[in-house]
Amino acid sequence: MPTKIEKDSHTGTETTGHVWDGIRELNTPLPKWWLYVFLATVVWSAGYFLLYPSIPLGGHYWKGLWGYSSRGDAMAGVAAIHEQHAAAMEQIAKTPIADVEKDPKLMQTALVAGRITFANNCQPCHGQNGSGRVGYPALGDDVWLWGGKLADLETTLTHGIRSGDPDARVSQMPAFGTDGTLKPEQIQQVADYVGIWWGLTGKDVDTKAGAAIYAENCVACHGEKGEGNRDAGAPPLNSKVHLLDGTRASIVAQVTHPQMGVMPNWNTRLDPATLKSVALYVHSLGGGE
Amino acid sequence: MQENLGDWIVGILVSVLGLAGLFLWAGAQDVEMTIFGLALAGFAVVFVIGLIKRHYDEKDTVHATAKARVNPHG
Amino acid sequence: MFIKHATIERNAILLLVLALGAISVGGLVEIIPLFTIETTVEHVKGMRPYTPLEQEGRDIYIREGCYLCHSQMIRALKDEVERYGHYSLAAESMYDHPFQWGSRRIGPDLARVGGKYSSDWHYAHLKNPQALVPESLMPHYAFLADSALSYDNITDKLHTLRAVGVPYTDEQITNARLDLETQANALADPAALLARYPKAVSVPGNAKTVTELDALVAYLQVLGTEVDFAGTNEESLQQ
Amino acid sequence: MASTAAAADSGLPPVVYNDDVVRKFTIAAIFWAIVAFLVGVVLASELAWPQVNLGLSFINFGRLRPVHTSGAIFAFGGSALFATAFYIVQRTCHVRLFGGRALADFIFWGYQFFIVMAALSYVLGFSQGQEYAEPEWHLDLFLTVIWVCFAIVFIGTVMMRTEPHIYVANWFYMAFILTVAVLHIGNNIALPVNIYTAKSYNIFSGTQNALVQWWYGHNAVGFFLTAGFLGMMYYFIPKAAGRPVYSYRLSIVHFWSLIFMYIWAGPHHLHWTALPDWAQTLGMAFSIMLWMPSWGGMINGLMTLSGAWDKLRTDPGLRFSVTAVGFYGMSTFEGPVMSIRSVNALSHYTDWGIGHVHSGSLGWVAFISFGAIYYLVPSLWNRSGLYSKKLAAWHYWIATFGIVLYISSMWVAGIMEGLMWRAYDSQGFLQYSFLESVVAVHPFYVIRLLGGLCFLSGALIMVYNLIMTVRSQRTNPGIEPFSGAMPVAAE
Repeated sequence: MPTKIEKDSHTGTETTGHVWDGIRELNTPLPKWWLYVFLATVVWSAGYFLLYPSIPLGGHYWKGLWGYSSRGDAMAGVAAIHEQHAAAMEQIAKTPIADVEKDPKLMQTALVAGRITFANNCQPCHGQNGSGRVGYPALGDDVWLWGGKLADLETTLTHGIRSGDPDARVSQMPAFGTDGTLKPEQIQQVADYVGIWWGLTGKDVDTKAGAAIYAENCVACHGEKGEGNRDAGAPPLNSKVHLLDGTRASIVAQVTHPQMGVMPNWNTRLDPATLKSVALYVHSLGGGE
Repeated sequence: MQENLGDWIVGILVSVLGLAGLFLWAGAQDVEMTIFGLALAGFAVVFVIGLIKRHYDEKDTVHATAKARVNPHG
Repeated sequence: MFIKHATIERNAILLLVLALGAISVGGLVEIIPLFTIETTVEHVKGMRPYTPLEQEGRDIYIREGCYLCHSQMIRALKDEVERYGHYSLAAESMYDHPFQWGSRRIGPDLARVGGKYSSDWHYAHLKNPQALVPESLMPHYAFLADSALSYDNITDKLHTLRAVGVPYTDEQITNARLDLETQANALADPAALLARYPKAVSVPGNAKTVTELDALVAYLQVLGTEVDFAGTNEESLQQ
Repeated sequence: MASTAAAADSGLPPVVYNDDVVRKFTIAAIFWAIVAFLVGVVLASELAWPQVNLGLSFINFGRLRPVHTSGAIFAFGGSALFATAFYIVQRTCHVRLFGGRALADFIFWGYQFFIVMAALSYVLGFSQGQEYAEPEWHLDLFLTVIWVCFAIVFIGTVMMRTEPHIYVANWFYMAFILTVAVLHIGNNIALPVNIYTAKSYNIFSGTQNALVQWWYGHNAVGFFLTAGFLGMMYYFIPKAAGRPVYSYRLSIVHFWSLIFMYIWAGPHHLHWTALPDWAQTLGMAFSIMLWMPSWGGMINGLMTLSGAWDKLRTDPGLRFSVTAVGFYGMSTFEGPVMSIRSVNALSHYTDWGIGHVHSGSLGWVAFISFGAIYYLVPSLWNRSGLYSKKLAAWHYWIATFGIVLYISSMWVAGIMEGLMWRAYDSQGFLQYSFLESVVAVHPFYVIRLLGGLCFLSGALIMVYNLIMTVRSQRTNPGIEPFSGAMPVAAE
């Protein structure tokens, strides 16, 4: 247990005199710069505590001399950044959507706002640039379920489809298979008939029975030539652009027990001007009417 | 002697843990508890056997050394 | 000072006691006031405990480690408020045991994902994210659709949650199984469920069994939808 | 199985140390290092190409990430801490480990049992859902038993010491053991659904739960990954360098200021969240005040080398230790910077955090452990030196290159994400969708994977080198003597 204080030959500093498994310690004073920087951070912190909400005191806390609040700050930040387009967006909100298109300056703002809003909110279903997914219609083509005019788009975006919003677009396709209206072989026959439009059914297949079933059950909504009916929300069937994956099995499944898509009503998340902007953006993707 | 006392304390502690493992295994309502209970019991058994084995191994060594001292050629 | 320190470093117990003192101060000063300062959790309308199905879904969310890629915390920053919606309140996670604010956004924030997409979308997306979002890094969760939800101990779960402070009523606990099955069945009458848990979203599910995917979708669909922001203003939300 | 050390210059009688448990923990540390790095590489691949998980639920990112984080922190880091704590405390107290062999063995096997059970429970899908505290209640209780035993053995040994003063390394180890116990218990107070299920619910919720979690989480960094490894540094650097510790006074001041201030820093993980502003302020300010206390350790580590810098050329272990201290200094500067609220607004939730964590964990924790392991293995197995210093040098350079790739790619990715999320165009609309930021960082995820692969390869070289070291003859005249090796004594 030697407690002999020695002088280190290299640094000239004294040791503390203790040895642990051969390890000694020098009695070097604290580096000055270290101490000063440390004290500076302490002083800085004290000042920071004074200015900002900091020390808790029982049921309260010190609010700080600057009255800072991160939440207030964030909302002020939103307001400040909105300032840049507030006038334009207000104008868009007031202007009927068809007239926005005629004002190039407004239209430019609307397209910028629409693009980013679409990318952040709509793209997960409808794909990049509205390219569409199975079950989620493409928005860049000419086929529309509920109308491709600007006002139609605005309505769909605002209230959604089967969203629960009182003004939502709603249509209902009966479950012909599960409710027993059609027998499985009848569904196969009607699939043969619809398959003609989709290029699935060969010319040699007899589709007379299918045509008869179609005439009896489907015409009312989907039309004689499968042209669909927007008022009833019945998609056109005579197009190769459609919601399903394009197989015969998908027709059978849809007739048996239909999948009916839901689009949220965006009026709870987006303001009217932004909704208009998205409608204008979607309209510009290539399919707008 | 002190080593022996430590062996006893740890042996008992691990046995208690092993017993708890058995109870958890018996009552287990999900796969995690089943695995954990069983593994804990198994761990305890193996660990305690290891303790006992080492105890006798050491005894043997002591015997052998003692013998060797008595009869260095045998 | 250094002479005194020699006393400390010669006495292990003294060293430990002083160290315990040193490490206790910060924790106590920061943690205790969160319980004593009354404005910490904002007073807002609409917060309710999770429905049994949502709670089961939340347990699956935790089980699958969703929190490692998704935050549930819209920070009070202007870009986040614009991207994801109103900044998150402390009140919105007051029934969350544990909280799921996350620490990394490999995927987007989910604090207000409830109602943003249709339930059908969530089913399809969870089963195969890349089918809908080709650039996504998310794993496939199709196996949740094939796993029947095990909810034998749902009553125990609600009891436990009540013990840690979630205000489940006796009625809610008694009807836990019924509520769970109702919410997982789009054809069932949700009136009683909605009376007990306003805004609960029924998920389509399949008619035969309640799957883990049903529970997870029910949970995702409630996120961020409970608080009624109409009645709040900036001042009422100051912590 | 135990070696004695002639206390070279103390004149004390030799003591038979319990090095058996140290050897076991050293092997475990090396094994878990490889496992943790390997899982890290798998996860990095899954983020670069999500299909790598092969659709298997149990290796999905969400279930595997806790295996990586716990594997690196608790399995690798923890085993390295146990090994070095037991090695150092016996030698600096000059007394055999307190509590007997059975207790030491129980700590070793119990801890390994805990690790395996925890990893298994994660892939099976049992998790508390709190980072770095994923094990469920039953495993938490089991770990508590192990930890109490660890505390008894370590503190018992310190109390039986023959040197009147407690060495600074042991202050850090004691603070680490004590604080980790407090944190572990505090953050894991949970109520199981019932005693026969693993599922439990934490008693805290929401904001309070968030603060308790990051009080725990940040101080897992502060006490597990910093205080514990500083203890390691305070032994192996002066030992390998053969120089006295630079400043005893600095040791005192930085020890007390470090442990006092670290505890406050947790809220900087919760900036801008629903945690009240006052708590965020405290977290930020104390993180900044923590800068110099952290650097006290760096100064003491680096300055101890004055007069022995030449040893870096010849001693690969020391080179790892010293580089580790460099990374420690860098991370403990980066940390306070990231805790500034305006910086945090950019960095939080991005890969910058991942980069920061890895400059600490790969650069500091792993490197200081490698330094200790390169020292320990020849010492514990009574070999005159490493099998090959050249291989150790290869390990060093490959691993360093890997870290550079890793952290630089994560800096770029993180800052890019942060900037894209907040970018506004000239009209004041957000400029990018979230998805665009996901696409943008892909190349950096591939670079990160390469960095991880380098680090893993380096560690595999180490494993080969160490195996060959242990298999070599006790005295190998072809290899120059290891600079810091203990005097070899008969068993």
